[in-house]
Amino acid sequence: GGAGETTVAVYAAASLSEAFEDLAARYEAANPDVEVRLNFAGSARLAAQIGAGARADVFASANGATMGRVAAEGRTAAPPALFARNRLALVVPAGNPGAVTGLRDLSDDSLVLAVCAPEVPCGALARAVLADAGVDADADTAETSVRAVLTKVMLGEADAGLVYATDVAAGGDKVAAVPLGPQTRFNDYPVAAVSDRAVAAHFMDFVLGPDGRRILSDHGFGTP
Amino acid sequence: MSRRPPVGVLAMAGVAIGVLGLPLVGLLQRTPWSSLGATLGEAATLEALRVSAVVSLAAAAVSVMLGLPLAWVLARLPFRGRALVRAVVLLPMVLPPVVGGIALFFALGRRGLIGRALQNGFGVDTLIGTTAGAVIAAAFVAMPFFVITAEAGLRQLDPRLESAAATLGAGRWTVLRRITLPLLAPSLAAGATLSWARALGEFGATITFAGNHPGRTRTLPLAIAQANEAGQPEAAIAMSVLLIAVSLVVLVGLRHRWLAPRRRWPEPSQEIPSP
Amino acid sequence: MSRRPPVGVLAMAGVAIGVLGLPLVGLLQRTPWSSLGATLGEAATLEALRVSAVVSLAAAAVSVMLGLPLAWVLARLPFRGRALVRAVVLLPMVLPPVVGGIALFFALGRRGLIGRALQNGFGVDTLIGTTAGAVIAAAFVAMPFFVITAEAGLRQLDPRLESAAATLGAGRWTVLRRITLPLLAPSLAAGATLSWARALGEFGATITFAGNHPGRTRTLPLAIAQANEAGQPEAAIAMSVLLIAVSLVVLVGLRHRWLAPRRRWPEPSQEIPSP
Amino acid sequence: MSIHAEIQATVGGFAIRAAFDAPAGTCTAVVGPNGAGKTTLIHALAGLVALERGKIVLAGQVVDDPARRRRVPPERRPIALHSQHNLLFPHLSVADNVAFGPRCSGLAARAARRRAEEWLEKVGLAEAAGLRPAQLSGGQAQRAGLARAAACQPEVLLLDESLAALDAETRTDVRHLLADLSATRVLITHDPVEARLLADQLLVMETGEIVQAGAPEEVAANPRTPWTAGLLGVNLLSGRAAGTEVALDCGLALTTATPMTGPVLVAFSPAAVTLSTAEPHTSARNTWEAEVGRVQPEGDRVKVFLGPPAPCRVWVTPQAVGELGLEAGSRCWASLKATELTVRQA
Amino acid sequence: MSIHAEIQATVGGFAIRAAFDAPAGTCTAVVGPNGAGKTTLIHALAGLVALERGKIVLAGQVVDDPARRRRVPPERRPIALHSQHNLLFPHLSVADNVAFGPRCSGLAARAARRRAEEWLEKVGLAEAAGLRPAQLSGGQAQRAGLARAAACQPEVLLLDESLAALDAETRTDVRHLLADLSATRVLITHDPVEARLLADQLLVMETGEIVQAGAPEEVAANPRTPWTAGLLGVNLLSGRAAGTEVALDCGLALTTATPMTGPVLVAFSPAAVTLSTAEPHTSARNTWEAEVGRVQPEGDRVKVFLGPPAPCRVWVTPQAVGELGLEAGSRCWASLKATELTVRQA
Ligand SMILES: Nc1ncnc2c1ncn2[C@@H]1O[C@H](COP(=O)(O)OP(=O)(O)OP(=O)(O)O)[C@@H](O)[C@H]1O
Ligand SMILES: Nc1ncnc2c1ncn2[C@@H]1O[C@H](COP(=O)(O)OP(=O)(O)OP(=O)(O)O)[C@@H](O)[C@H]1O
Ligand SMILES: [Mg+2]
Ligand SMILES: [Mg+2]
Repeated sequence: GGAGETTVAVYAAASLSEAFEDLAARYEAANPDVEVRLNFAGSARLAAQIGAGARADVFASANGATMGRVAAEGRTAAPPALFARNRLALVVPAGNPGAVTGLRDLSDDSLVLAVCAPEVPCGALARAVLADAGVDADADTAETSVRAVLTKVMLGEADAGLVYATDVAAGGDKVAAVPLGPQTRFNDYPVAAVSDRAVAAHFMDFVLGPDGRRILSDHGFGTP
Repeated sequence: MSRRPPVGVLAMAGVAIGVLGLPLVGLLQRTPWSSLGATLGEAATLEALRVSAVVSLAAAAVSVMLGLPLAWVLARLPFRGRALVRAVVLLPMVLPPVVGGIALFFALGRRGLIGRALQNGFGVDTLIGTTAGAVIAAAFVAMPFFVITAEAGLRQLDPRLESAAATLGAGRWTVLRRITLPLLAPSLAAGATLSWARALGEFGATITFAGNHPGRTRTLPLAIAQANEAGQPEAAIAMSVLLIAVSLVVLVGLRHRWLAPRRRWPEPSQEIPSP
Repeated sequence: MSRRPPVGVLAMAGVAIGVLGLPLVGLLQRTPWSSLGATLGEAATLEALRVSAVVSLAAAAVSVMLGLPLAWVLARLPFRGRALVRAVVLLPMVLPPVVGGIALFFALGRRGLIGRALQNGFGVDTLIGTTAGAVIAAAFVAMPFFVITAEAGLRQLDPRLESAAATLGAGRWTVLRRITLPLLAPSLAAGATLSWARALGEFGATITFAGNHPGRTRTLPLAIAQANEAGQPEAAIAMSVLLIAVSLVVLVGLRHRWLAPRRRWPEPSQEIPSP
Repeated sequence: MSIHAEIQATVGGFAIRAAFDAPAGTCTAVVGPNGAGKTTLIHALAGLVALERGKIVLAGQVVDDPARRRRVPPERRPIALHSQHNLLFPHLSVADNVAFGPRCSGLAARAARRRAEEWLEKVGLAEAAGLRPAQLSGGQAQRAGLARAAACQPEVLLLDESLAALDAETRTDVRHLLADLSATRVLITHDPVEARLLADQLLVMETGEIVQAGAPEEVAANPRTPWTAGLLGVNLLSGRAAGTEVALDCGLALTTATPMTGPVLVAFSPAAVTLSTAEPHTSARNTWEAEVGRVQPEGDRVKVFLGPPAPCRVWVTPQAVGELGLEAGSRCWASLKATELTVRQA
Repeated sequence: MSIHAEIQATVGGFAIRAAFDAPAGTCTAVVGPNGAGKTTLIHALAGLVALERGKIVLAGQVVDDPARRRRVPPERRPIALHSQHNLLFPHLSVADNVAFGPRCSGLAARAARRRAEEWLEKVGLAEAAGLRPAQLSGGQAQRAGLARAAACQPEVLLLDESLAALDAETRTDVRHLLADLSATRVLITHDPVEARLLADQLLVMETGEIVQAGAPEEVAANPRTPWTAGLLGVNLLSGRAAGTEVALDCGLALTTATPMTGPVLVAFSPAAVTLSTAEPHTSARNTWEAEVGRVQPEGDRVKVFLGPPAPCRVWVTPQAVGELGLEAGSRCWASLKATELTVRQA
């Protein structure tokens, strides 16, 4: 917008990058005098940067715990709000070489299975879903990022992976999703203003508002 | 003493080249050549390339400027705790880059050891999102390579040559300029190349300490990682190929003797060809 | 020619030590010493330490075993394309580690260049989650350091000494064992140390190519990154301190001359103390 | 072990071309100006420089013959070399340096060590056994290098200016040490006395070629180039002979005892020339007046350089210098008996 | 520029202790066995080895005085040094090596280059100007190193065995070059002829100390140690004098012309001894029978080593060797005039 008389620094989790690039573009179109500066990285990294005094205005985390820590340190200007919801998906490489038909098959030790580490949200979600289904799956790798799981499946190096539903599209025709049926567990994404500048609250309202919801749902996110 | 090397040696060298080279061949083979042009033509890619060039060159320059005196002190000044300092110099290599980034916060962040000094003295509020921060992060991980290489070179130098220069009337700086540095040139070039290459590939410390800001701190590795995260593996690979191509051009372009000490003896094979 | 160095040099060296050392000091200062014991006592931490030790040592060993012949070929065997091979050897340094991991898949993965050969020949289905995979990933990024350092050392060697040994009746292997390698020892030690340190700190290629499997591929850097992602920065810092401590012990413990060429001349300062 | 060598080789653009034979157990001295190719020659013998053509045969065994693609590597030639640069191994003690060759020949560590100590003793370096090469003085390093080569007890020992840095006393001792070796020796030296004392055969090298070879006295008596003549102290002038008259290129005419025709070399000893202040009237057939150049005392005699018409050197006693008032720039008469002249076709 | 030096210094555990004066423009030769500390001495003069005590004064200016913490660094001393090891800069061409000193003294590149070319010409290396040091032969490298030091046109020139690798002819030329320099020169040499020809003053060093100093002829006439005597060719025996009778330690009694008492050194020239097969009956006061050791031709004379009772060297003519049938193991009579003996308090 314009020469960028005002800027708003938005720190967003890497898995939100496509959605937030769209959000930023739309926001700049609606507010020509504001320039959105995006910084994408893992939630924990962003939290560390904010903790170290980065000039961030808005923080969108993929991880409630991380946001909780930032809030606990008193770095948020307003209470966090949940703005997006994600479901778990089971993906297999195109052609499904491991002949995976559902969660049950994941207990097969000869399968190369990639999931997230239990300490990160997608891992916690995966573990809970597997437990609910009563499946005792031994993962070959516990990734710290969902995209790392997806990468391994896309390359055919893993026979199956548990990722977020929003990631399936990113796999294009290299991966196929195996239907999981109705789910009761989700991961919800919080967003918070971390500066008390008016533009921070304004951008946050935009994300939570109807335009924001539509863009997020275009990218596969649900509403919490 | 240069005869055809034993077959075993050649075989092992071949395996080594395979280990190092095959992944690159694989990368090239899977490169989406059709969409390559599009990705590389994108403004964002070119911007990342520019940031990478600036940051890696600046980091290499900082490494040389600060690293050379440090190497000199380590090689030539006997002092207590020299072994400790030398080990500390190596530590950034050992530290996972993320931890390196966090450690940089502890030192230079607003609440870091000299954060307040930076703020008051230089008006530096935060290094996050600044190219300076990216350069510092890259230099932090890249400098050790230069220091180690330059120190080894300095130690290998025959100090009698420097003494000889002094007896011919050369002062300290003349000796440095006309004898020490030229004789050291191969080591310096090798060290600078190593640290440049390390800075060019640097990812973890940069994204942690300086953030991922397009046009300022988003270098090619950050752009690659983000493309990968954003589900655009083709773009990631295309940019990797770009990175490789740039590196190859630079590395091959540097006269190859720069990467290795200048010959002081005739190439052995000239004297003793294999029968 | 060793007199007290100019103040400028000392100052610059000081800045360099600051850049490299301050972050470590910051890290130590912020270390949660009270909970340190608890974190370090955890079985998972010790397991990660063990995996780190195994993987880094194995990677360093592979680097030396394969890297030495390669260095020898690069230094002594004139052939076309030598500059290209030397540049390719450097590329793993430039590649962002994640891309390095992906490239390794392209070479050694199930659908990689020699993946089928591995599968049929060695029954290797996948390297994900295997220590072998972690070693390969670490060696891939660590070997260049050894090769570059060893090659520089080899080039700096006076080949006339090897010829002299031959005229005294020493065969090829005797020359290698009793002259070349001992004279090269400082470079070899430095190169091995550099590549060990690089392997110890390796993260990206390992987690991408070999995955993060406790007890098999989860090295300390992976455990640190995971703790960090999981919102346990204290645990991450505690483990980083452990990594630093281990490295320091090893690096200081190595006789410091190993990191630098053995003296062939009297320590200069003995001859010319400052006035 | 006899040596038969026909060598053509090139280092860095400089070519040598030399052939010689050395019977087993003899000593061959190689002399010649700096840069003549002496070091290159013995490097070729040792196998450090490859032949382009020719061959090297040791006791009937061909060790180098590029035409037949035969080439025994240095370590399998029964040869040891002491380099002009010593090239001691910096990481080994002096004793270990000297024991290196014996160890390579298969001797056990202890026996090799004993052999090393013997040789160090012989070259007067017993006390330095434990030192590193960097701790030796120049002459000590040279002795260590020499001991290292000799301790191999090779059939052929190549010595490149091995006595140059030794003090005068040690040099004499080592010279006798070398004279007593049974190995076939080839030694490079710039010291004519050393060459004459040690050598059974003298090779004179200039610009890559052997310009003269023979027993030292023979070469001294019949030097074929001015360099050789100068080295061995003989005066050598060129001219054209017609019967017993030789018109020297410098203008002077000399009478000789040997009738010849065409271009010749005339050689005469510096001691054969008599100087006087007035024109002499003796039986000497050749007399001329000359200007005195340098007057240079050497040991117990004085070398006088005469200028034109016939530049030459003359040895006189210090007394004569005083009595005749010889000094640079003065004039004197030289006389030379025809029988003192050696004349050879050029 | 005059030199006044009182030097105490240590390198790697070896201590030297030496004091001497050299008037401006003179040449001082330092001789002594290998490892005596000669190189260390001139390194101290050049400032490469620190003094522990003593001082070095050049033309009245103190350049080194540890007691007053004064120490002029090597580059600001008006001294140039040619090292025993040449130490040419491997990355510079021969011409650039030689031009290095002139450049440091502030000469413009072009002028320095000209100066370098002049000196290369003087040492006969004009054609090698463009080569790298690694492409030179041993003697060529030594000439380049010498030219490099001389091209500094220093007030004091230190030369460490600078002629050792030169061929005989070049050596004579360079000797004259050195003799003509106006710099105060200190040169280390193992060549007694060189020392005698070049030096105004001779310093004899042994085990770190100057054991004798003086004009060469003076030292030759009165050598104070067997090494010096040996170097200069004089025989030296020790004993106790009582009047004109000296009881040598070896058992023999000699008559001298100089009455003395107590421990003495007796010196005599090898030429002063006459040998014969039967007991001689001449005016010579001292005669003894001895066994012949080595018989060693040297140039136009032969050196005969006599064994007990009085080990000494004798010069005779080759004819005498033949006539007397001198060979190792034979016996002969030696006679020596009392007036030929020099006796000094030990
Ligand atoms: N760096 C060193 N460490 C130990 N000893 C040394 C060192 N440098 C010299 N020395 C010893 O000092 C002594 C004197 O050495 P110096 O080089 O002065 O002898 P020199 O008189 O020049 O002998 P040469 O005639 O052989 O050149 C030698 O015995 C040598 O072993
Ligand atoms: N590597 C090289 N590159 C170029 N020229 C060389 C090389 N090595 C030797 N030469 C040339 O070859 C010639 C002969 O050298 P060599 O060492 O055989 O001489 P030398 O007779 O031993 O002389 P010196 O008496 O000075 O030791 C020299 O003119 C030298 O310049
Ligand atoms: Mg030579
Ligand atoms: Mg010396």
